[in-house]
Amino acid sequence: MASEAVTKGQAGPWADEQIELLERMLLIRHAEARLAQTAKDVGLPGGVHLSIGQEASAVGVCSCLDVDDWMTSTHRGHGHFLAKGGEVDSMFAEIWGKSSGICKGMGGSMHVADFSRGIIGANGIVGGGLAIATGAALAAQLDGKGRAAVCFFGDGAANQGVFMESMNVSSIWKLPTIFVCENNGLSEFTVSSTVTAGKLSDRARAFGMPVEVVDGNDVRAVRSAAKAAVERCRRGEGPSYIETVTYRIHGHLEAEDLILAGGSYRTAAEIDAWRAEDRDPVSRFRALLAEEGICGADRFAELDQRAKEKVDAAVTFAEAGEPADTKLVFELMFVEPKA
Amino acid sequence: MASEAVTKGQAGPWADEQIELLERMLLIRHAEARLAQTAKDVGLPGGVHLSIGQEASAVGVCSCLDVDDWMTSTHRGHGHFLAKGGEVDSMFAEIWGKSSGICKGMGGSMHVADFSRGIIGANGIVGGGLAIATGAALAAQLDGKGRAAVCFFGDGAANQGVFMESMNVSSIWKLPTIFVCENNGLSEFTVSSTVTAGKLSDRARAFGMPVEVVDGNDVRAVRSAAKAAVERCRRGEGPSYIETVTYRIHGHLEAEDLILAGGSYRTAAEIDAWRAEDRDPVSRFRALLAEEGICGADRFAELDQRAKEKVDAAVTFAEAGEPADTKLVFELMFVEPKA
Amino acid sequence: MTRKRYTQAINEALHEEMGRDPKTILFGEDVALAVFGDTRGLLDRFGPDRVRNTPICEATIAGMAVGAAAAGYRVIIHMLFSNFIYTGFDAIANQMAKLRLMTGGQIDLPITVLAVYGGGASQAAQHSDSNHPVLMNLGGIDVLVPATPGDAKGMLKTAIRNNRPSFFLQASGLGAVGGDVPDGEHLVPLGKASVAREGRDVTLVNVGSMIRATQNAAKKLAEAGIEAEIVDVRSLVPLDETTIVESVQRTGRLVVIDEARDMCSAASQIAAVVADKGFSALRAPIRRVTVNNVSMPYAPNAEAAIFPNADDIVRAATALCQPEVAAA
Amino acid sequence: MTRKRYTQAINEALHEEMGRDPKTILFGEDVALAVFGDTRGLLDRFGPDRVRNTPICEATIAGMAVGAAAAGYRVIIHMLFSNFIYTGFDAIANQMAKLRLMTGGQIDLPITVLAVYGGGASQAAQHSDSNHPVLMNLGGIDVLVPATPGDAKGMLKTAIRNNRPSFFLQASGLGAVGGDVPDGEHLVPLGKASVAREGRDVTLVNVGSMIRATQNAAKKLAEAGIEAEIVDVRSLVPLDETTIVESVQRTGRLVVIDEARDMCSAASQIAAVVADKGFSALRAPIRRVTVNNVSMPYAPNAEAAIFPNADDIVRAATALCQPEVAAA
Ligand SMILES: Cc1ncc(C[n+]2csc(CCOP(=O)(O)OP(=O)(O)O)c2C)c(N)n1
Ligand SMILES: Cc1ncc(C[n+]2csc(CCOP(=O)(O)OP(=O)(O)O)c2C)c(N)n1
Ligand SMILES: [Mg+2]
Ligand SMILES: [Mg+2]
Repeated sequence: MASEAVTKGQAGPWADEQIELLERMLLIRHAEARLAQTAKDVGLPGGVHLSIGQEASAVGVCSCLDVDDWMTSTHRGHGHFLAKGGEVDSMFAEIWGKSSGICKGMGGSMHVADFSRGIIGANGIVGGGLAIATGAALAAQLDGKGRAAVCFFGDGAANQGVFMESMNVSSIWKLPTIFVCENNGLSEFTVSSTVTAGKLSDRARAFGMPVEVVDGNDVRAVRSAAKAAVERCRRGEGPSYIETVTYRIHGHLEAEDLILAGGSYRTAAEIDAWRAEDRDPVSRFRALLAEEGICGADRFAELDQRAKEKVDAAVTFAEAGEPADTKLVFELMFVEPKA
Repeated sequence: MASEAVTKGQAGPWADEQIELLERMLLIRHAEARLAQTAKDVGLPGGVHLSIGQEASAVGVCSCLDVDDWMTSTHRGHGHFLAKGGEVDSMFAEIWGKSSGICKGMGGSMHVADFSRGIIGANGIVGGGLAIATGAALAAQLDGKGRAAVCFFGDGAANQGVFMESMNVSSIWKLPTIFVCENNGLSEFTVSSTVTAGKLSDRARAFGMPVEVVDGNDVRAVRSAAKAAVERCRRGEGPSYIETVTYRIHGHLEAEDLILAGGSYRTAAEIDAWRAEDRDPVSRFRALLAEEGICGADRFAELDQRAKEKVDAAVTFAEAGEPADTKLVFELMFVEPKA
Repeated sequence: MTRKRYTQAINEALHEEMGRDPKTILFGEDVALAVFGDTRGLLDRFGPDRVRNTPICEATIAGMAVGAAAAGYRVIIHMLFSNFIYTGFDAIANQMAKLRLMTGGQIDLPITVLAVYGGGASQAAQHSDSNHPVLMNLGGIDVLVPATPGDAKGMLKTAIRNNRPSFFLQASGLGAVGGDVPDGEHLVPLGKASVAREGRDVTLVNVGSMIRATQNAAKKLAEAGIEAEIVDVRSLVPLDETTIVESVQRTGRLVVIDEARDMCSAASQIAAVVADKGFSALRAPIRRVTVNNVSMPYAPNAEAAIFPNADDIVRAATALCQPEVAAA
Repeated sequence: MTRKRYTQAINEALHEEMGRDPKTILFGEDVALAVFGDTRGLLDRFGPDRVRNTPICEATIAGMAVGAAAAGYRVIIHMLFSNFIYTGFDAIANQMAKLRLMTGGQIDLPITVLAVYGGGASQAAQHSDSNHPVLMNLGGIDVLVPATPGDAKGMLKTAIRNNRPSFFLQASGLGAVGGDVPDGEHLVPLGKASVAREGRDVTLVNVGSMIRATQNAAKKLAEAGIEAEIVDVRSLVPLDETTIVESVQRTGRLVVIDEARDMCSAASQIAAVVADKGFSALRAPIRRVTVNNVSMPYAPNAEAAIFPNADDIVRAATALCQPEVAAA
């Protein structure tokens, strides 16, 4: 898209694009807020890790991808899934453990995947997606169709050795891998700066990769960095590293308070600062679009309402689903169930 | 040592030190040449990886270490073992598989270790020593006695993820770890540049570590870089990275020709260039010392002869040893032998 | 005796052993705030030299444990979920398990690795493995699976204090379960199974996490007139073959209950031992109640269907007590 | 039929299968010059897109295999020595073994992993593990241990061609051993054991690398009047329980021979299966000839003492044929 000149304006393709970005962010925000609420009210199976506050990173990057570009995600993967075009219905059904789930209830929150949309999936192993994305990038290179493979990972994951290994292989083979480090300053209950030496971006620079560190709560900034990286992939120019500086508003997982039992790793003031209207990626983008005359209050209310309705419908869909099919486990693992 | 002013001269502490460096390099050279010969003539158990051509790196670094500084090595570890003060007798007995071996015949060439001299040992896993050295550095820090932990590893090992992980931990905790990358341009039968992106030293720089890349065939250059790094360790200033650019003259292992079956990964001309009198670390240092009047032809012949005799004695010692004690395997692994 | 939760028993053992020996250190991811509660309070009490949050880098965590232990420290590391053991597996399988042998015994490796294993809470495949069999096969590493708070405390203290590398595996389903823990210094020897219930008809060998299902099964069996003897194996390496075989000599029948996947499970090992050393006493086939050769699915109903339960055990044991089965 | 060496049979299988399907790719450390000879000639024939030397980074090699397979390629990777599997173990145990289930079957993972296992050549502890048990316990991964050149070729071709992740493990001691390989297209089904020798007195189940010791033992036993039936297991996952149990039903006696450490070995699994499903046929205890729970020492004499050999098998089998043993 960067190659076509898109004229900014209050209507037309540019404005439509902006609205789409906002819609996608709203969907993620409402979906995750609903998950939080459901986890609190009635409980959800397993652990739920929310990316509230990080929507601009997921949407900014994925808005540059085609349906058959590849993407791997993390334990905090709902946003990436929805941003890459995954459906909230089948994601919720998955999290509810239903047969109608995108992974038929076999994976759950930490493993949402949709191969028909290039979504290789979330991953319960910190750093687990790095080498997988690199392998998908190898496949993309061999396909020769200009596909890219995006790998989302956290600042905590950047301390795993596979980060370096995957960057090395991607560089020497000029693979179309895009390493997107979502730097929210936190690794579970540890402040990342206490366990991280130097600047993460310098690690990528050491492999001779183009590097961009952007405000991860500014969806346009993320999108423009991602666009450049995707274009390099399309042209066969090899991997890129993008760091989106952002913050997670919610706990590491929704049951966090129980686990912490009074302990803490951050202050309420810190959370509030990131929650502020002018910092939160959604309200900030909303204000910008209002200011630019692209999306006024009425239009916004309409978009917001539509996102909420989608989420409501997803809950209905998930609740109505059949429980997972137990026999499927054996079928998928090539094993005859024991008598 | 760098803190005391040592006056250069044809006699005195400076000259003694230079002679010692030469002696140590000669011992390694003769020991390994003998291993090559024995492997060819009568065979040795297992695989033997020789560091002929890389002696200056081992000796330059280890000459700066005290007996209770720690050191981990690689599959190519005889030189490091001898440079750190290990005895050629017990090393040969180990390689011969004898009870009198430094590891009682349990480890062999790839696992020579001598804890009484801080030699944690060689390692059959490429990159295996990196985290172990970091752990020893942690112990050294807790001991508070200013000890350092040196980790030798190859340019091939630098592509393993633990390299990054260990540098990260060493940096954040300011551990006295010295990462010594022996860059001989080769990873087994692969030219390292074909599988390595960017400069290895930039990887270390990304962790905010002091970095020095030196001519690894110049023992003085290696020693001076190591000295500075050791002093930083003593002062609690954290880790350092040293890269010694060198070359292995022999094959990856002594049985290489058999394995390659006519294939090759380097030219004879390349080997010859590194074997040249003015590039080979031993002959080059010998010439320098002759030129400086520190070691004339007679003195050299005497040193050379003494090293050879030590090696002869080691062969005698090894050959005379009892075979390994089989029961020891069970004892060391806390297992009752099966009836 | 005081009633305590499993996690609390572990926490006490850690406090006591770190208090006992200043060369005992502990590190791992988030050990300061204690993801599972087991390391709570250690940082405050023993300070940031001896208790350290690490970056996320299991390969280096495990490798550092080897290096620090070889250099004279008594090392405890936390790997969080047992699935993360795989990420650090080279340092475990190639270094920790082998270094003592390879150096001809120049060093001991007093290392204790903590990890939480097992399913039952919809954590899905990457947070639910019961991978003690993988560790058992490595050689040179003790593998401990205590099933009660008392054993957890006593075995952990013994493991930390001895000079062998060991994995202390906590069943995720047992963390909140209470039990009696002896007051004062309490050490449980390793390599000793405990007879948790006596019975003459069939031996149920329990492996770690399955203890409640096993106990419930014994109750149900008793109602049906079958008296089961429960041998709680407690330690898998070293394995107390004697207690197991002796029990089978009394009962003539064996069911082994293990949450691991069946292939090369602890259950299979125990069955193999008895098929050799207890053969003449056997009056019926040896049955294993295990997880099939599959990973844990996420959906609660699917997980429950895979998970071994008391009814599975009852079914297996009951069948063995029917005369026609032995001839089958 | 043509007589070929084991390594050559593997090499042919690789050439044929890569020739057959242009979406088959192969990568690993030094596959160009072929450390073990098995990948020789592939780079020249199929070019640097499809055959690639990687850096030394097993974690990423295994992880890339998962990614490339999920993205539509048929992937072969070489891990060199089986001990290096540990370095890439997370991608194997947490990703390769589980991704198909976790995604609800959205993808197949046609991955074949090559590795050389076992001792016997003084390679010491870090180059001698027989770690098929560790792989068997993961679930979801086929584990193949062919013992002859014919099986090596036929099973490798089948493994590459099917859509399941599998480990094709080559015994280091068998690489130079010759055997008959059928000409033309030769596919051996997985999960089928082969009866390599018929006999009525005792069943010897061979696991991979031990085939020569097992065959020598059978010869020696025959000289002493004991006719051993040899079942060569060939594939461990899937495991052909039927052929094994049927053999024991004929002979009434079982010795399992496996170079793995005993704890949770394939031998223990097979013993457990027979102690369950073949119990009524058993006339004597089940014996395992395995390696103790130790790592391989370096010294040739020490390694030989640890290594299972024909005499160990003969001793075990002979004992089982003595009437007093069954009663012991
Ligand atoms: C291999 C592995 N180690 C540890 C964990 C436990 N864990 C889950 S998330 C997390 C922190 C991840 O931090 P980061 O990568 O920055 O992602 P974020 O949670 O901030 O999005 C940890 C330690 C895990 N899931 N996998
Ligand atoms: C984990 C692991 N992978 C692969 C190997 C096989 N291998 C042994 S040495 C070597 C090359 C090492 O290169 P480098 O680190 O540069 O050391 P050098 O041999 O040049 O001294 C390889 C691939 C191994 N021993 N361990
Ligand atoms: Mg983070
Ligand atoms: Mg090298």
